[in-house]
Amino acid sequence: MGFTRDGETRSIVRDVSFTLSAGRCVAIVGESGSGKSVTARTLAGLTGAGAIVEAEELSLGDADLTAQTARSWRGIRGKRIGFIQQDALVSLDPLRPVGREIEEALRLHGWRDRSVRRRKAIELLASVDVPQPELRARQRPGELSGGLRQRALIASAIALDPEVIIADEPTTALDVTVQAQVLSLLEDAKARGASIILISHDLSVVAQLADDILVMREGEVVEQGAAAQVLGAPRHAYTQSLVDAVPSGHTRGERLAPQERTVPNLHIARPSSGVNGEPVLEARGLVKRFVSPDGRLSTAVDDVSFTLRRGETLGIVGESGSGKSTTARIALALEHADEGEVLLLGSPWSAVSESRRRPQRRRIGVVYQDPLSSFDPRWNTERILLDAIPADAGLTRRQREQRVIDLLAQVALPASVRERFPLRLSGGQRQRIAIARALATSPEIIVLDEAVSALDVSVQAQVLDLLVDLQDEYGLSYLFISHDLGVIHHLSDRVLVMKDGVVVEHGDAEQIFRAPAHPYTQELLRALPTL
Amino acid sequence: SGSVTVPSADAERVDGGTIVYAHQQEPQCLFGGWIEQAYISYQFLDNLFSLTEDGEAVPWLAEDWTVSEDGLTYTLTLKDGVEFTDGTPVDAEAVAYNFDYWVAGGNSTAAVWLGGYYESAEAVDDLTVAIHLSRPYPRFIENLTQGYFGIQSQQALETRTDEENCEQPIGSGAFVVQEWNRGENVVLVRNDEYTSWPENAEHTGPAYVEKVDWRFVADGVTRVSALRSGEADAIYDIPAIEWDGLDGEQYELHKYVTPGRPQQISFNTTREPFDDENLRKAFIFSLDRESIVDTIGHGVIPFEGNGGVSQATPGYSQKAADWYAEDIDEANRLLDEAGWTDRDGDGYRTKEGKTLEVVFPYNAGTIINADGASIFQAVQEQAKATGFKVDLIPVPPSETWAGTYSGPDSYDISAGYWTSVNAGILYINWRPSTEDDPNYANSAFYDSPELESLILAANSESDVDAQNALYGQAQEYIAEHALSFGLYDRLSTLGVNPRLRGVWQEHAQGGPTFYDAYFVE
Amino acid sequence: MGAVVVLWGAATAAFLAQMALPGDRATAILNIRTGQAQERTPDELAPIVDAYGLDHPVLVQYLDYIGGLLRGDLGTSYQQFRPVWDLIGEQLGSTLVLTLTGILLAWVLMIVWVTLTAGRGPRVRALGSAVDTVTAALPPYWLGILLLLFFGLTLRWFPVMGGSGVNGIVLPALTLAIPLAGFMGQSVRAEYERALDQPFVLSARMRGMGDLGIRLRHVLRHGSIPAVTLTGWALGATVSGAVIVEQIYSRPGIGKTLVSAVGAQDLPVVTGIVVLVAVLYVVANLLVDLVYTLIDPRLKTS
Amino acid sequence: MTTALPRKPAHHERTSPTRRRRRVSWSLITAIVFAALFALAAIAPGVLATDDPTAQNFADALQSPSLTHWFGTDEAGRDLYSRIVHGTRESLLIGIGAAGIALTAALVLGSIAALADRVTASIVNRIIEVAFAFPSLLLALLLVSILGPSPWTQVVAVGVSTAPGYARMVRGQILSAKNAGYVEAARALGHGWWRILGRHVLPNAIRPLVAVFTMAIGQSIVWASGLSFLGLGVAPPSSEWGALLDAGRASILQAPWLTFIPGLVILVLALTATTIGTHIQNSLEKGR
Ligand SMILES: Nc1ncnc2c1ncn2[C@@H]1O[C@H](COP(=O)(O)OP(=O)(O)OP(=O)(O)O)[C@@H](O)[C@H]1O
Ligand SMILES: Nc1ncnc2c1ncn2[C@@H]1O[C@H](COP(=O)(O)OP(=O)(O)OP(=O)(O)O)[C@@H](O)[C@H]1O
Ligand SMILES: [Mg+2]
Ligand SMILES: [Mg+2]
Repeated sequence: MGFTRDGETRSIVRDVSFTLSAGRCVAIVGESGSGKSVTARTLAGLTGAGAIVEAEELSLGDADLTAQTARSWRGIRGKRIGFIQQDALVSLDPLRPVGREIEEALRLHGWRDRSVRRRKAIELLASVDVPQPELRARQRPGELSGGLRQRALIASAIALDPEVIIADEPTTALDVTVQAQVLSLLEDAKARGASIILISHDLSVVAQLADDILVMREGEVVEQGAAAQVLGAPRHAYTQSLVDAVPSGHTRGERLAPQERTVPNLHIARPSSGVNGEPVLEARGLVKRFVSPDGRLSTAVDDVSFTLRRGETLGIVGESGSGKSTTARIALALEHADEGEVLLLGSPWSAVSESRRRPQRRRIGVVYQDPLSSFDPRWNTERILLDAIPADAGLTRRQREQRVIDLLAQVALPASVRERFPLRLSGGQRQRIAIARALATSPEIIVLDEAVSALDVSVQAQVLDLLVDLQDEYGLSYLFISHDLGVIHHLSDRVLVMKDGVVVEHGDAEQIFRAPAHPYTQELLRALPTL
Repeated sequence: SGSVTVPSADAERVDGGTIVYAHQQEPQCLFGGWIEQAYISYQFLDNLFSLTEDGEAVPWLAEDWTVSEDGLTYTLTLKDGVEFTDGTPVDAEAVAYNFDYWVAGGNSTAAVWLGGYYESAEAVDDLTVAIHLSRPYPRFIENLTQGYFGIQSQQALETRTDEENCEQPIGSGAFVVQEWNRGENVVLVRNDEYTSWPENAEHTGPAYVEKVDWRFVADGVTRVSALRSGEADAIYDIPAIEWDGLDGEQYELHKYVTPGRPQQISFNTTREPFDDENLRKAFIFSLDRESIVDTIGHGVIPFEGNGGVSQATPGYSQKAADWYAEDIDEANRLLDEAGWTDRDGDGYRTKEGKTLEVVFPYNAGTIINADGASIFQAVQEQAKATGFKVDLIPVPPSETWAGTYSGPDSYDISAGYWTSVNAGILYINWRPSTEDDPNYANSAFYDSPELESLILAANSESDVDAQNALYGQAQEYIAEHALSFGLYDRLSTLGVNPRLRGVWQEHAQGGPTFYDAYFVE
Repeated sequence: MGAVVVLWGAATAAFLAQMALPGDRATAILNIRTGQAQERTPDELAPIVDAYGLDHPVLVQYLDYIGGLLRGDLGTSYQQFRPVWDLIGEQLGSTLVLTLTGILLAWVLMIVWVTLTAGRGPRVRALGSAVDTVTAALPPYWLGILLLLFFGLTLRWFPVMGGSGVNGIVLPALTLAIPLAGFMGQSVRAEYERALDQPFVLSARMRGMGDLGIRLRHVLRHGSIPAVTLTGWALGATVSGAVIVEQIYSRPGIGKTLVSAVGAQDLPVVTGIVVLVAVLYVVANLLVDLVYTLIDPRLKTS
Repeated sequence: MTTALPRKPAHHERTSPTRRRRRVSWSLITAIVFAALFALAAIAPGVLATDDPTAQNFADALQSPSLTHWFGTDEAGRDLYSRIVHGTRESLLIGIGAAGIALTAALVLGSIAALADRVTASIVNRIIEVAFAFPSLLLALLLVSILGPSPWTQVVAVGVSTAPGYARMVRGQILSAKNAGYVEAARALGHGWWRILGRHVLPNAIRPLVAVFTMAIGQSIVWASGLSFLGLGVAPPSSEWGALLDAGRASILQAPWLTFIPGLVILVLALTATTIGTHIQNSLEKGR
């Protein structure tokens, strides 16, 4: 199939064939943009405007799906095919109670009686393990946690017991524990006889559920076969690289991406001291409280202390809302702590005035999860980077421009990127520019808040490799925040586990992952799917 | 749009019905000194006298009048048995009270007319009123025919609040104010007990129609459309451009040229440049007023050359009206002679570096309508040819009423009209304006005892022909000294659906009269 | 509290602005009563100055006025001799009916038009927003007269002289509604198209929902939020918008009253109307906040 | 086998970067041509219309549009086309000037309300609220009465009376720009507050106002015609479009072109401005 636009047709997905029988699960994996979602949408007849679909055969049971009209498709969607969309967190109408969304699926397929619908919706919520379903049904997505939202979406997709469930990235952006719950729900459905098409870029998720796997790359299926075979003994090099790119404890110290290591151009003096050098960032007893919407005071960060030493990586891991970002912002002195203090390179940092801090700011850089929003949309890459180069560096205009090129090279981007606007770049490229910006001030410390969470495995692999290289080269210290245990394990020297604002466990990475002391850490590790 | 259906000439009269009449402006009170107030109050207040088409005052509430030898006392005999609609009698006391009421501020325009003459009024007996004047005023009775002099119930005036008297004046007229929905209409209902029709009415007894729905429709296009759509049976003030069209469609059109001061332009004679008579003349010579008015007025608005009174006014002087015609050469000669010989880049004359500038404020949207504004622009453009730079300043209503642009320091020429039944208006407009006794109605601020005595002599002359001759002289004096010049006559126009008959314009001010009106099948 | 400040501020501003008007108030009162525009002698003016206390110091007049306001007394019209309350009360109804009908119609027009044209491919979208722009910039007089000539005179569906009758409201309300619909349409369209792009729309479709259902049940609600803001503004701007319409269709109303009161320097009426409009504005804002939370309950908390 | 599956709007599509490849936009080109014509008419009206805009020719009064008089003539036989061309400067002055004043005032007030310290901000906020609650028509009426009629008065009156609405908008924009991620990123880089304000907050807050500004141009002229309607227009013989629009009003039945054509010109200006404004805004928003 392909898309036509302005008269020219671009083929997006080619030659995809598979058969799915009842009670089985076929998974489609592949990196971002490889055509997974397009394939999934095509199966439900919603490829999009300007789409041309060619199929030798596309059928559901005995129905020929290629012969459906717009109207008859509407009878199939929701009833025979249930679809759990990518971007689950925004796939429910934020203005309507979730119960109504589930009822809507029923209403559209002939359930006329309102009270019956209502009862059924609550049953459905209960069936996907939503606690207090009557209450939840009346709440809007914004009032629900990510996991609950995901489950509500699933409830609406399986409301009419469809024969086929298509789940497009059902667990992306969910915490491990919630991810485990969602996967078990799908498992239940499968057990009840539904066929599942699971789409994910996360091989470990796929491993749990899939019977067969299709690996896609640039619209083509490069490998197809039984799950155990594809994951265990990948035949295609691409599949192999996908498997390799998954960070975990095993991959520590190894390169994730197949690319050659690029030795970045030097502009930072290599520090004399190596790993386990002197402390560069110290936090002592940080406390931060917020007024929550209902007027109560909630403690986002509760007595958090840590020390980051030169050349090491301190990982902070924890579930959503556990206070990771708040801690990072306090460390950056972008947020004022209610109690406690932060020392930067041994001198007071949080306690001094902003004007005293300002000259020091260049020594600590930051990379956010969502780099796009941290770039002024009006600026192109060059301007963003020029703006970050300290004015007192004593460089001429020409030199500054050269420096931009160097910085781009450091993060393995071509100089041609300068002219482009971040919006027009891929996620991986954007994240690299964010890192380049952090490097522009020649910092000693970089705070990375979920800096790779939005990237898919192969791009994530490149960025993680880059971070390791930079650290090796310049002895940078990272405060690395993530909810992804694999990434933390891959990168960190030491780890801080947070829950509800409190540090529940703190110590050497290897040791924590091997023998977690705290029950919460143990639970996290248990929920972690592995290949 | 085609023609309206015209009932045959002998069509039957139907009794009753409601006349929907679309008027332009809504007054703030239903009685007062503004002509719009006079128009409406004429429907429900009776005057003492009514004016005929020939300009003669005939009995209305008053049956007869006599004037004393010295011309200082008028004795009026009232009709017997007439009652106000509140049940009180229309007697001598009530009439005398009305005179005092007007002068005391109850009707400021009536007060202006009486000012300087009126002394007192007394009830001699039930039906006889004596009015004492300080000076002879031969046209006194005629003046009383204007709507400002409608007689109201004394009891109502004395016992009710200002608000009530404003909203629902009590008279003895053919109609009674039923309700006033401000911003929309005034509903007038027939006074079934009506006994006091004027002598020049076409029938006797109560009015034929039951109601008059007197609506306020500010927009001319809307009024014309309402007439065409049949929603309005009669409309006031037909835009000149629509006249021929409506005429062709068989609507009955009425046109009344208001007597009094026409729409004229007077020169501020107290400052440069128009303190110089020759410059005033030069300005008038620059203009081809007749073709301006004919073109912009579509032949409907009459040209008026006379700067004193309009052609509908008794005592009108055609000689004064014809005094000036366009004469560019003469204008240029006078200007050169006065030393305004240089021209600036835009072609305006200058003298010693000063531009020949003429400030001309006009009251946009209130006194001067769109046609008026176009005419002034044409004047501006023609005056430009001889080198006058006329600055037209549209004055917003709030400033207009506050008199901002009416003092001697604020303009060079100004425009305006003033309705009146006779040339007596000359006195109001030309009584000298002096430091001690300013007369701001004298918009030329011209101080001439000669002119004043001419007008005063005319005012006091009881012989009509002699009086007219004197008024004529006064007008010629104004023309000769180029104090003001006429442009066009103020019109009061009506458009009536042919199935409504018997509507006429009263002759004092041209307002519609519905007393005789009736519908035909 | 904020509302009180707004009311006080508006009242004070109105008072001061009136004081700043050039020309003499007493002269204006007298001139309007006679239909003349000229200067007046002190003798002529004395009774009026006396009656309304125009010779008091400005501060005293101001305090009198504010004191009256606090007692709920807006004063008496110089021209109509009536309490300003009565005068406004009488005119307000018709203006409110006009504006509310106008706003309602504007919503209907806007919703229909945006639903028909938003997110439909480049041609239709361009047409849609061009129509928005054009209607938003339509001179009200033009539009009013056109509607009047077409629907009133040619088709005779509605009366030419609307007055305050029931079917007289349609054309005036349309005259207000069409530009407002265009104005709202411009901002709603953007929001609407943004909402059409949201993933939840796709999931509704995946449930088997048709296009119209999605537009009306899901997207519209998201798209309407900017229109609610504009509606609050439109309610407050009632007076300004209504005046031309009131003139053309010869309707009573507060707009006409205000214009003539300004012309007549009828200070109590002008200030009274300003206070009233400020009240309207405050109420409109409260309503808007309420409607916001109805449409988007998330806003309740923030 | 080719089957046409139901065509539905593609949702990835509009947000995907590939979408915005340059295409010749005819509407933009048309808009630019008109803008150039308007500019020419404003700068050198004599080039487009050689006739004297105030020259009257009574014999030619009220001619409907023809080859000699493209837009017809008015009641004094003045050529409407010349009048419109020569009225461009004043009209644009009113349109752009009023929109400019409105937005400048809005920017100043709005930024203070969004950026100043608590007390100042709340005072300014109240001022904006009061001004917003004050009927804009009255504001315009009073201003024209106080300042006297002239194009500049119109500019001020229309500008000032429409400013409060925009001020609220600016405040909202600045508040949201202030909380944007790039502002924090700039802080983290150690940039000073004023630099951030000047380089990030204001430019980004103003960006969405471009379209508003261009829309305000047309609206201002329509507003000015409303003032003419109330007898508060510019002084004759100016042929400012709002005044023309109003002057033709009385003869709309007999000489419809006198009000239609000026109205049309105002609409074209509004469309031109909006088209260009939307384009500028889009290109600012999306980068190149
Ligand atoms: N409606 C459309 N029109 C044109 N191109 C499209 C459309 N939808 C998707 N594409 C393109 O098709 C390609 C495959 O997109 P798809 O969404 O299937 O990727 P994916 O494998 O799901 O990636 P991800 O992991 O990021 O979700 C992408 O290059 C995308 O830009
Ligand atoms: N500005 C704020 N105002 C009020 N509450 C806040 C604010 N910032 C954070 N919080 C609250 O503090 C808690 C911790 O938030 P934080 O962003 O630090 O979590 P996190 O661990 O980074 O989560 P995530 O993984 O979702 O990013 C949350 O409950 C959040 O709602
Ligand atoms: Mg996808
Ligand atoms: Mg976070």
